[in-house]
Order: sequence, then structure tokens, then C-alpha cells
Amino acid sequence: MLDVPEARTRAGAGQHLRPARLLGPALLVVLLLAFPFIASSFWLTVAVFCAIAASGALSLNLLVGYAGQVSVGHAFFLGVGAYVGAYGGQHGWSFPVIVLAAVGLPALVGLLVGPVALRLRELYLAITTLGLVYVGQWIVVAFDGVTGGVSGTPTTDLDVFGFDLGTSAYALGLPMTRDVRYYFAALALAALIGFAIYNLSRSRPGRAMMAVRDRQVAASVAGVDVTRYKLAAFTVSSGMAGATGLLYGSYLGYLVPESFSLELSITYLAMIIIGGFGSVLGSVLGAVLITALPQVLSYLAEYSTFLATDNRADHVAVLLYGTALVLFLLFEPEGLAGIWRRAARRVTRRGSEQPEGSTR
Amino acid sequence: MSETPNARRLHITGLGLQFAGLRALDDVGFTVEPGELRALIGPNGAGKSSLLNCLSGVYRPSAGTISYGDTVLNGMQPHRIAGLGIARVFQNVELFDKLSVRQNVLLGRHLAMRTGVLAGMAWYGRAAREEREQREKVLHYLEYCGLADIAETTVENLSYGVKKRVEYARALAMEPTLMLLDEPVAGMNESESVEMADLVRSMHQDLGISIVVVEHDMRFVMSLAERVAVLDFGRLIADDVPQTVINDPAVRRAYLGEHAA
Amino acid sequence: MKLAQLLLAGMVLGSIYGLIAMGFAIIYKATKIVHFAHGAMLPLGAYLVYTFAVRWEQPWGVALVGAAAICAALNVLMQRIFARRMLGRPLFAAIMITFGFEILLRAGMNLIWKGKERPIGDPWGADTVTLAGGVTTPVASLWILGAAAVCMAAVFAFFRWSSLGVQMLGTASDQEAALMSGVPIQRTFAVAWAIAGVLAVVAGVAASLFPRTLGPELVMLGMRAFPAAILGGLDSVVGAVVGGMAIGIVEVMVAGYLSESAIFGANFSAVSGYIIMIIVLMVRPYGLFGRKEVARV
Amino acid sequence: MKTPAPEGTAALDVRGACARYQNADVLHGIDLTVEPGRVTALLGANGAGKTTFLRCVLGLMPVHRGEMTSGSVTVLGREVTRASAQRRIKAGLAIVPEGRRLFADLSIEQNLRIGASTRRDKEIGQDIEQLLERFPALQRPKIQAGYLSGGEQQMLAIGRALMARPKVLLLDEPSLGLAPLVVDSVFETIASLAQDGIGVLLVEQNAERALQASSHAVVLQAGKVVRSGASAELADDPVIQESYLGVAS
Amino acid sequence: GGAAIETGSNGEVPGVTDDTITIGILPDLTGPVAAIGEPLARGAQAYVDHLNENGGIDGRQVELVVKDTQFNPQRAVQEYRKIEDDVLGIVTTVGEGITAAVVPEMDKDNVFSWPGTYSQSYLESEHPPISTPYIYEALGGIDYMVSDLDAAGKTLSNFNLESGINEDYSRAVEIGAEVYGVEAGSSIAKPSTETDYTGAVQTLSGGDPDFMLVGTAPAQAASFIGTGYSQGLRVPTMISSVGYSPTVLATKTGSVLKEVAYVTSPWAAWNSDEQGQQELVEAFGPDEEPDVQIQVGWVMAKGLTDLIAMAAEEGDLTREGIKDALSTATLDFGGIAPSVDFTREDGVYGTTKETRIYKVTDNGLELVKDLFVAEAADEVDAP
Ligand SMILES: Nc1ncnc2c1ncn2[C@@H]1O[C@H](COP(=O)(O)OP(=O)(O)OP(=O)(O)O)[C@@H](O)[C@H]1O
Ligand SMILES: Nc1ncnc2c1ncn2[C@@H]1O[C@H](COP(=O)(O)OP(=O)(O)OP(=O)(O)O)[C@@H](O)[C@H]1O
Ligand SMILES: CC(C)C[C@H](N)C(=O)O
Ligand SMILES: [Mg+2]
Ligand SMILES: [Mg+2]
Repeated sequence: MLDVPEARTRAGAGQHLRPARLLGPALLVVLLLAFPFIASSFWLTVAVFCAIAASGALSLNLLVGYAGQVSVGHAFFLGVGAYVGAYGGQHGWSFPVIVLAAVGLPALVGLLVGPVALRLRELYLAITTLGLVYVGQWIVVAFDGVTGGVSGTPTTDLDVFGFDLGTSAYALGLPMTRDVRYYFAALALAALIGFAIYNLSRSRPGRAMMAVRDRQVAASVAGVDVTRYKLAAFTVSSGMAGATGLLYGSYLGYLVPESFSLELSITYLAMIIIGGFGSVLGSVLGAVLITALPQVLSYLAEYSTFLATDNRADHVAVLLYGTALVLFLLFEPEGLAGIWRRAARRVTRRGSEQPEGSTR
Repeated sequence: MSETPNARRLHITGLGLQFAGLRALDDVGFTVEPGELRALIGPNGAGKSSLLNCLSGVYRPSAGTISYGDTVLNGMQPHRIAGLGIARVFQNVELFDKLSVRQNVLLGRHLAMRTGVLAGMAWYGRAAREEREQREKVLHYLEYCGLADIAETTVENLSYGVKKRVEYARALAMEPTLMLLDEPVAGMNESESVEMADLVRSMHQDLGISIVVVEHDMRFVMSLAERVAVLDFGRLIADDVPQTVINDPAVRRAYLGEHAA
Repeated sequence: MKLAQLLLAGMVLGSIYGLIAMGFAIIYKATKIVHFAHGAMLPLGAYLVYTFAVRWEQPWGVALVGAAAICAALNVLMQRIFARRMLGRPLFAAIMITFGFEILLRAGMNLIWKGKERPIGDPWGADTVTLAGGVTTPVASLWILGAAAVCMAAVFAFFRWSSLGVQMLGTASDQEAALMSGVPIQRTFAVAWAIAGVLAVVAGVAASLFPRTLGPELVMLGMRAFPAAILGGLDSVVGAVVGGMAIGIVEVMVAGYLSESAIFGANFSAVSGYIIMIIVLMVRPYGLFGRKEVARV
Repeated sequence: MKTPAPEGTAALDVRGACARYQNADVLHGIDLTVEPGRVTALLGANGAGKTTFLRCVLGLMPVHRGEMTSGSVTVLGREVTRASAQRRIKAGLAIVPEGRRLFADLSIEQNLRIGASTRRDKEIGQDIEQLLERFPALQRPKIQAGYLSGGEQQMLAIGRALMARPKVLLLDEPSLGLAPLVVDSVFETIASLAQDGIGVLLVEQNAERALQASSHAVVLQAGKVVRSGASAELADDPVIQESYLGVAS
Repeated sequence: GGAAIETGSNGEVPGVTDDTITIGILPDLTGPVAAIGEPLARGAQAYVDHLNENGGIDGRQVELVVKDTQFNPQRAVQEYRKIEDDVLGIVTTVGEGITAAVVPEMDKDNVFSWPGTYSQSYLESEHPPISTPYIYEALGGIDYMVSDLDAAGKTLSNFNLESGINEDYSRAVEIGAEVYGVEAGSSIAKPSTETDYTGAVQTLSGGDPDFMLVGTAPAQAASFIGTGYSQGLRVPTMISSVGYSPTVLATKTGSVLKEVAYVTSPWAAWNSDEQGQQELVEAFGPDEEPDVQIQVGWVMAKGLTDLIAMAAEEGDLTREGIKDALSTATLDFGGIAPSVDFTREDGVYGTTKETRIYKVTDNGLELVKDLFVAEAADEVDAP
């Protein structure tokens, strides 16, 4: 069912780092670093959510795109991380302990869910994981002493080894508000997770996951321990989701069960589908697009004045969002990563006259 | 190719396999000596692929034992059997469609590598080093199978014949001591099957690998095999040198018809 | 008495789940797609019946047929939109597109009906009857049981007596091979999605009859019916019915006997369906009646 | 090198077929005729475009994100160049596709039934019975096709095509994976179908058998027709002998 | 460490210019509770228009920006951030969870809003409920049952939405048992996604109640009462103000409600001749479908703008000024809702404890008891 555009690992092709090639990435880094100081407070908030979404999308893509296990339960693992973080924060745990718990517990749950995944395929698995979302919301309500139940629970700002994300104070001569701090924390987490997944995909374990995804029996006959890698994918992905949830919850400041509804899972699936299965870059692009798009669309809708009456603009924004989603998937099934790859190919071809890799 | 594999004796006795009332294998037993090139023939549905599936751990036999050297394979999981040096090439192409040719072949090196999930994520120390080393190594197999030019191509869009070669490269990369081949020349034209026969022969002779090959192309079988086992309705009806087997009236009746090479 | 009362209520809820799950099953059968907008079709159908029957004061039967026709057509339209472009492409994108449709349907309904509770104009009203053994029930509930039985029989007969059923299976399993065998795949799709659209209206109306109310919460019912569809086996119509009944009865029983339990809490009935589903899947990975996917080498 | 002028209408007549996939032109103007009651062989190396040609005949190029850019397809005198696959099959075509393409999850019987999708008559059940008898390997009609052995699957694929009661049968490597005895019986079947007046287009890697079994043959190379004519003549053509029959010169 | 970063640059007050005052509102317009958010936003807008027609505040026109939360906490925080720089105050948020998520953000910026819930626990926060807390409403209902329906010594069960309201209603029953001597029966809370109420009805019926108290949303209340009715649980039932919607009356369940249901509510009936309600109806015209949420939106907008006007009068037209005004304010809503003395003592805001009792009839709600305070209201311990 899953269709992954194509092999993305390309190392060993002996690419030379030419200055022209570094220009783009360097510009991007500068832009990312400068962004919080030039953006309005609202767009900075959107950017923080985008960066957090990127981590979440990456971790889901590891499971779905690389390991081929469709999960609609991502919101659950994000939620576990967030609630563990809230609990730890309220009980004065230190940062390393909180991180350990917020990553470890979801990972452990992922490991426990894994065996179910071993038996089920595709949509059966997907819908079973959907059950996790409901179970999660039930747990929150049933154990309201710990979770705050339906009325929710506050979270605390993270104190990353002395760098308190919650304060707003100058650092390095720059106005580091809470938003700016969370922005950088989220960027760092996304970069870390993205780097880890990229590394995974170009090394033995990642390759094994992809082999299991494409052809399970052939992979096992070639020596891949299928069980092990399926469990590993679930565990690692869940752990990463936990870390994402920790940051997400802490930034939100307050957790309510609705924060981790099915809708969130679906939003994340939309990110990786639109971004591109099995693609690090795609996950990030998809996360940014899906998070920022509704905001952009509300702006568009608001500025078309005839809509501005009777709150119709909001409905139109939602309709536009749905339409955009449908149209995008119809016309670009390989996702943003596909577009990117094509664009990049065009650029490189012009730059270095490389012929397109011919098959025969 | 660098190290000489130590092929062991494959010994099958009393093997049985059932599917919902169907006896796919019934009391099958034969031995493949180390370094032997053994053909396995028989009518469609006789149980040849099923036998290979038992050998590689994909099916669990209901009776009998399979031993490779001193190790009993019954009940072992496929990846453990692979770890003993048994590689398999499938009847239908079973490649990892979305990966490049190189990645497919690198997967054959899976057992020779050590990097775990965490190390892989960190890309630190062994992970990177190992990956680099194995890429070198794999290049060798890619060249051996004539795939070096298309190493970065996604296998999905390759034509049938090339895909088969990728499968061989992947199996070879496992540096096996025993290779199980299921219909290697099906769907190939005459000149291609001659090439394939050369490849199999050289694997056998240069590398000393034991080979069990299932094939319906009798020209191929006759030109290669040292011994031939014949299955019919899950039972072993002959097991001998090629010349004897093709003259066996039972074999002719069940399988060959008037075609004797 | 409590037990009988709960059992009956469970069967009624189960019928509604079964009707929804049948819709999922038929679409899955023909396209290997889980139609995530199916849940949104329930309130849509019911709101349409409201508009026709109550606002425009048409006879109820006419309203029902009108709503069924519109939802069937809408489903076919949705299928058409991606069918052609999706041929030979990842199914998952198609499933995601149905999520997109869900967003659109919900937004559209919000715009038109503003999420209000509405009467559905049915002939039975709030009448109740007392059955043997002192079990009392709304008359409408008995009609739900009847309607579900009729729909199930009709769908079953359709698959039993028409060649379209097996052609749907073939199309879902390999579209190109189906084309090569002369299956009119567009018609196959259209029929499957249309049937699902009709079933959605029946289910949506059933879920709006007394004592339930027509309101936007109806969308959620689609998600609640998932365990039923899976428990029975995603591609089995019989399984949908059995799964629906099983889940409906379990949920009502759990609510009836565990509502006050300190351990489970009142919310537990909502997850009990999923728990039953997971237990069954552990034993039978393709549900009770699902077709096993063949994976041999 | 000339094809004798057809008496009456050809079973299948393709003129000037050109086809391309997203990234490559594959066929460059193929002409090919299949007469009723005759077997025409289509030969060519891997990747020559044989399967692509059959896709053009059936109108399946769009499925592979390709298209037939020019040319015409006529079945039994009826032009179907723009028609849907289903219409073409109704017009009398049927195919045993490359790689069998069975419905792996469905039973043998269901596979056969789908083969009869374009039929409306009452004899479908009867035909199924006959086929099950004809191919002993299909003894268990309720078993899911995916579990069959490779050869059994091939037989089922042939049976499924026959269920359409075709006037023109396209076979893409029908002997693939079959035991010698069964290969014989497949070629016998092909001969008997031809005798019944069906036009057969046979794509086959085993050129020797294909030339024996056919009256005409067309050889493709890189999407162009490089040879065509009576099979007996082609079998004696030294170039053909060298590249397709494995006879060293 | 380092110097703190000052917010609110160059002394300008967010949302205030020479000729306009901007306020915001964060309803759900396109999500699952749009049916509440949409009329609420319209009510607020209508009041703002009404106010502007009458000269606005202190010569300034008031502008209301409406931002859709979609009932999604993340989105709600984002939408809040979008308007934070540009508004003086926020009328309200819709949804208990949304409110809980956004209120801490607003507190960081010193922004005032009415909470989207009537839980009395909010009296302790910077955001006191604008009208009668649930618990007083419920006690009013019990009071009426005892005084007019002879409920003393009889069994009272309650059925609630699984949310904050559940705690308040359950607590009210406890107090009712102590003060009025009613028998506290079973209590069940269900989430709004419940698909069948037979289980709840059977469990409650087991306790053989004589009266029911229902603290939940309209559709759920209707389904629950309908299910109970069809299974013989036909006892006088008090529905909370948030649990009744006139649109339900048109459904089949309406006929059941007419037989058994009362509504406790601080809100005036749509057709009441209270002056404030008359203005409201005039603003909307006679064709408007009655909806309590319109009244709520109107009243909340009035409440906020009244506070702003008071702050302006004090010469402190700032966010701080609004809060200062609130802590000593008594707000009057022209009879649409009881007037409230918010005077703050010991960190707890004052509130109203009054409620009305309606009976459900063919023509909608019929007032059976005008604003009163339950005798037991004093027994409620401070939050
Ligand atoms: N998983 C399975 N379930 C049911 N039947 C099976 C299964 N696997 C194989 N069979 C049956 O077992 C018999 C032997 O199959 P097998 O694939 O081993 O034959 P084979 O000798 O390889 O034939 P071929 O030459 O046609 O490939 C066949 O009749 C096949 O249908
Ligand atoms: N779906 C596709 N997309 C792109 N290129 C394709 C596609 N299918 C086939 N091709 C290319 O078209 C050419 C002709 O392929 P085709 O399958 O028609 O060859 P063939 O003659 O049938 O070969 P074989 O004997 O291997 O089956 C090949 O170069 C192949 O790579
Ligand atoms: C038809 C099957 C026997 C083919 C099998 N999957 C293989 O490739 O070996
Ligand atoms: Mg085989
Ligand atoms: Mg081909």
C-alpha cells in the first residue's frame, strides 16, 4: 500500500562540496537564525509550532515511511510525552529526568504495542493504532488525579541545563523571549531527530527497516530479523514522538485531552503524505506546510472582504484547506519531496550538465 | 570471493509438509554434499518451491529433519538460517522495489555488519566506518554481476532480466556457502540463459558454493547439474546423476514427456 | 430485565454500527480504501432528510430517497475525482484524500446547517412499546432493527447474485489485471461507492431517530464504528454486521454494568469496542470473516 | 518479407503504433496483423517493447503513466483505438498477461469468474467446469490463487483469459515457469484454439518453440520491427538463429 | 540571566487608538461546537454594533475581531497570539479545554476575558464567570423541587457531562441532601461522544429516582432524557441552562421534554419583556431563532465593554484598568441575566447566585419562578 518514491540515500556517489552548493544551505541557516528576531510574535508562534511539528512528522515518517507500519496513533505517543512532562514538571523533576521519562515511557509503550504490529498489516494495523488515541483519552479521564482529567493540567517551562526556556531575558545581546527560546529548542530537536533518521536511513538498521517494509519474507531470508526491526521502529519512533510531545506540551503551557485527539494524528499523517514517505526533507516541508497553511489561508480569506461578514471567512478558510489538501494529493502524489527533487535535479543539471541517470 | 566458504553437507530426511489437506511434501529425503551443484526438478506443484521454503525457514515442515552440517534447521527462523550461510534467490523477483541496486545488494551484507539502531542514528564510529567498508565490498559484487553502472538506480523500473541479476548480486553478497535458486532462467531467452548458466557455474566453481537449483529448462539443468532430484506430488521419485534421471521412465512420464535433452 | 433491556439497546446500536461498517466494507472491497469521509456522510444524509422533510415539507419517504440519491451521487463524485488520477499510484494518498473530503464535508455542513440539533421528521416520534418480558423500547428502534436487516439482506443478495461482487474484489486486488479481464472498473467503483452512500444515509437517519438526536456529533459515530468493521474483517459484509452487533452489545453492556465502577470510569464503554477488537485481531489478524492476504514466495 | 494480403478481416490489425512512457519513447511505428485461425509470434530481447505493444493493443498505457502516441488498433474490423479496455475485450480480445497478474487473494474459481466479466450468457459456470477439468492443476477451486505454485498460477492465468471466449488471444510468455510436459500441452492448446478460428498473438522467449508453433512471426528490436514474415523462413534466418535461437554461427 | 525584556513598547496601549477600541473573541466557528460558538459570536457582535450606534465608549467606536479556534487548543493559542497585540481585552473563549489552554497565556499578557465556563473555581482566577455558577443553578433547581414539587425525602439522581460541570452538579446534590433532606441517588457522567444511554439509564433507574438533575449539553440531555422516558424513567427533570436548546424542542424528544423537563437558568426567556432582552430582540429582528448563546454573547460583550467604559472614566484605559474596574464593579445586563457584584475579597471575586426556573412547554420555555437564590446557596464553601 505504501509507495515510497525512490531510494534517497545517495552517499558514496562522491559528491564534491563546491562553494556554490553551500550557498543555499548557508542562506537557509542564516534565515532560520534571524527569523525570530524579525518575525511578528504571531508568526513566531506559528514557526515554533512548525518546528515542533517537524519533529513529530519526522518520527512518524520513520515508522510509516521507512518501516512501513501505518500508525494513526501518533497523537497518543505525543500525548504520553506531554503528560509525562507535565507530571515531572509539577513534581520538580530535573530536566534530564523529565527527558528520560518523556522519551522512555512512550518508547516502552511503543515496544509493548509492537507485538500487535507484528501480526497486523496495513489498514488493520492503522485502525488498531487509532484505538490507542481513544485509550489515551480514556486514561486521561480515568486517572484524572494524575492527568487533570477533562479540565486539563498545566505544564511547566523546560529548563535545559540552566537555559530556562520560560524566561524572557537578553542572552548573547539578543532579546531572547520565551517564544524565541522555544523556537530554538524546537529547531534543535527537529535537527537532532532529522539527523538521526537520516543517519539511520543510510546505515544498516534503516536499510533493514526499509527492506522489511518492501518485502518482509525476502528481507528475513536475507538475514534481517523482522521482529526486531519492527519493534525497533515502533520503539524509536514512539520515543521521538515522546520528546516532541514534551516540548509541545511545555510550549502550550496547558494540556487538555482534546490536544491529543485523532485529528492530531491525522494532521501528522497529512504532513508526511504531503511531504513524502521515507523522506527527511519531505517530513519537514510537510510539517511546515500543514501547520502554516491554515494560517495563510485565513489571511487570504480575511482579505477577501465580501467574505468578511457573518464569519464566513473562517468556513472558507477551512474549505480552502480541504481543497488544497485534495488537489495537492491528486496532482503531486510524490509529495513536496518529489517537487524538491525535481527542482534540485533541474538546478544541478543546469549547473553541472549531469545527465539524468539512465537505466540501461 | 575473498574468503573460501566452507560449505557443509545438507541432509534432508523424511520431510513432510501439509496445507489444508494437501500433501505438498511427503517423506522427502536426499543429501547435498559440500560444493555440490544439485538440480531439483518436477512437475508444476510438485513441491519444489515449498522444499526451498522449508530450507530457508519460510515454511515449517510438519515432519522430518533438515540439517546443515551439525545444525538442525527445523523451526529456525529465516534470518537465523541466513546466518548459517544459506542464501536464496526467488522464483518471482523479490527485490526491495524502492531501494537502489546498491542498497539492495548492501542488504545482502546485513549479517556481516554490526551497527545497531542507536549507533546507526548517531552515525558515529563504527556505523560510518562499516558502511564505507561495505560499500567497497559490495562494489565487487555489483561488478561481478554487471551492475556497477546502474548502482544508484531504483530497482523498481528495471527490466526483468536485470532484476534477476540484482537478486544474484544480493545473494552473493551474503557470501553464502549454500545457495538455493528457484527457476533462474524462467522468462529469459536463449542467450540470456546461457549467460545465466555461466554465472551459476562460476559461482559454483570459483567460489565453491553448494547450489540447489530448481529449474524447468532441461538444457540448463543438463548442462550444469551434478545430480538431479525429482519430485512428483510431493514425493521424491528419483535422485541420481542427470543421464540416469532423464532416462528414468517414471520421470519421463511425470515430467519430461517426449522432451529429453 | 436490565439485561434484556441492555441487550435490545445493544442490538439497536449494533445495527447502526453494522450499517456504517457495511459501508466501509463495501468501499474497501472495491477499492482497498478506507473512506474516512464516510462518517461525515451520516449527518449529511440526516440533515438532508431534515431539509427535505421538515423544511420543505415533503413526504418522509421522498425525503429519504432524495437524501440517499444525493449522498450516493456525492460518493460517486468523490470516487471519480481521484479514481482516474490514482490508478497505479499509492493507495495511501487516496485514503488521505478522503480525509480531505471529510474536512470539506464538515465545513460545508457547518456552513449550511450550523451544527444545530434538528428534527428528522420521521413518522414514529417518541412512541414506545413494551415487549414481552417488560422490555420497553421506542418504536423507532424496532424500525432500525428492521431497516438494518433489510439492508443487510439486500447487500448480501447483491453480492450473492450479481457478478459485480467478485469483480469488485478483483478490482481492489489488482486494478490493471481487472482491466485486462474486461471488468468495467469505473462502474464497479461507482456501484460500490453509491451503495455505501445509501447505507450512510440509512445509518445517519437511524442514528437520528428518537431517542437520539440529529446533530453534528453524528460525525463521530463513523469512528466509533471502526472496531466493528475491523472486528468483522474489513472486506466482509457479513463481518460488518456481526462486528457491528458484537461491538454494539459490548459497549452497551459495559456502560450498563461498569458505569459506576471506580476502576474503569464512565468513559470505558467508548474504548471497550477497541479492546474487543484488539483481542480478536490477536487471534485472527484479518478479523472474523476477513479475507486473508496471501503472502507467499 | 511480405505478409500475404489478408482474406476477409484480420482478427487484429495494428498500424503505426508509437508509444511512450513518461521518460522514454518505446515503440516507433509498429505494424502487425493477426489472422483468424493463425498464430503470430512476437519475438524480441528483454526490453524490446513486446509487453508495451500488448498494452497498446489493450489500451492500458495510461495505467503505466504512458500513452500510445499514434497509430490505430482494429479488432475484427472494428477500430478500437480510443476505446476502453473493457470495450476492446468485448470486441473479442483477451490476454494472458506478463507476470500472470492473478487476483492472489481470490479463489481459483473467482479468478475464472472475473475472466468472464464481459459475458452475459448462462454458460459461465459450465465453462468453469470445463477449464477445471482441462487443467488438473486447478483441482482445488476454492483455494486462493496466491498459494498456487508458479506453474499452476500460469495455467490459471491462461484459463482466466479463455473465460472471455476471445476471438483474439494475446499471450505474454505463456510457457514461463511451466514444466516441459505442460509447455507441450499449452502449445497444443494454442494450436487447437487457432484451429477453432481464434487469432493468437504469442509473445515468447523460447523462440524455437514460438517459431514452430506460429505461422507468422514479427521480431522487435528497440521498439522497431526488424524482421517479419513466415515463421519457417525466419527460423532459417541466420541473424535470428544467432540472436534468438542460441545457435552459434 | 540578563535584563528582562520590556513588553508594550512606547507607552501605547494595545487595542486603543484615538478613535477606536479593539476587543477580540475566540469562539469555535468551524469545529465540533460551532453550534455554540457561532451564535455566541453573533450575539457579541450585535451588542458591539448596538453600542456603537449609541456612541461607543468615550467617543471611540468599538471593533470586535472574531478568531476561530476550531475547538483545537493549539489553534486557539495561535489565534490568541494573532490578535494579542491588537486588542484591549477578549470577550470570551468557547469550550472548557480551550479556555483552560488560553487563560494562562492571557494572564501572561494581563489580558482580561470572561471564561467559557461557569465553574465557580474560576472565581479565584483573574477570570470570574459572568453569570451564575453551575453549582448555584443546580441548587436553585433542587430548591424548587423541594418547595414546589415536594421533593423532600425523595431520591434525586443526576446525570452530567463528563467535564467540570459534573463536579459542580454532584457537589450540589450533596449539599441538597444535607440542607433539604433529599435522598442523593446515583450519579453518572458521560462524555459527549456517548452513543447510547441505555446503560446510564439502567444504572440510574436501579436507584429508583424520583427526580433527575441533568447537567450536560443539549443533544446529550435530549438523548438521555428520551432514552429514560422510553424505558420508563419518567420523573421531573431539571436541565441546566447549558443543556437546553430550543432547537431540541422541535425534535421528537421535544414532546418528551414537555412532559418531564424543567430548565434552571439565569438567562431571561427570549420573549421576556426585560428591557435588555427587548433591545436584543430588536437588534436581531423577529425572525431570529431564539438561542441562549446569542444572549450569552450579548451579555459578555456588554460586560467587557462596560468594564472598559469604567476604566476609561477612571482615566486608565489599559488592560490593567479593566481588571481594576472589575474588582469593584457591579454590572447590570438589563435583565437578560442577573446583575452581578464582582467586588473582590480575599482574592475571590463576587458572583451572582440567582437563577430562574422554567418549564418546557409547546411554546418554548415558560417562566415558573423568577430570579431567586437557593436557600442552600450559603452552604457552598468558598471555592
Ligand atoms: N502457503 C500455501 N498454502 C496452500 N497451498 C500451498 C502453499 N504453498 C504451496 N502450496 C501448494 O503446494 C503445492 C506445491 O507448491 P510449490 O510452489 O512447492 O510447487 P513447485 O514445485 O515449486 O511448482 P512450480 O514448478 O509450478 O513452481 C502446490 O499445489 C501449491 O498450490
Ligand atoms: N511502466 C514503465 N515506465 C517506464 N518505462 C517502462 C515501463 N514499462 C516498461 N518500460 C520500459 O520500456 C521498454 C520496453 O519494455 P517492455 O516491457 O515492453 O519490454 P519487453 O519486450 O516486454 O521485455 P521482456 O522480455 O523483458 O518482458 C523497456 O526499456 C522498459 O524499461
Ligand atoms: C509463485 C511463487 C511460487 C513465487 C515465489 N514467491 C517466489 O518468488 O519464489
Ligand atoms: Mg515453484
Ligand atoms: Mg515483457
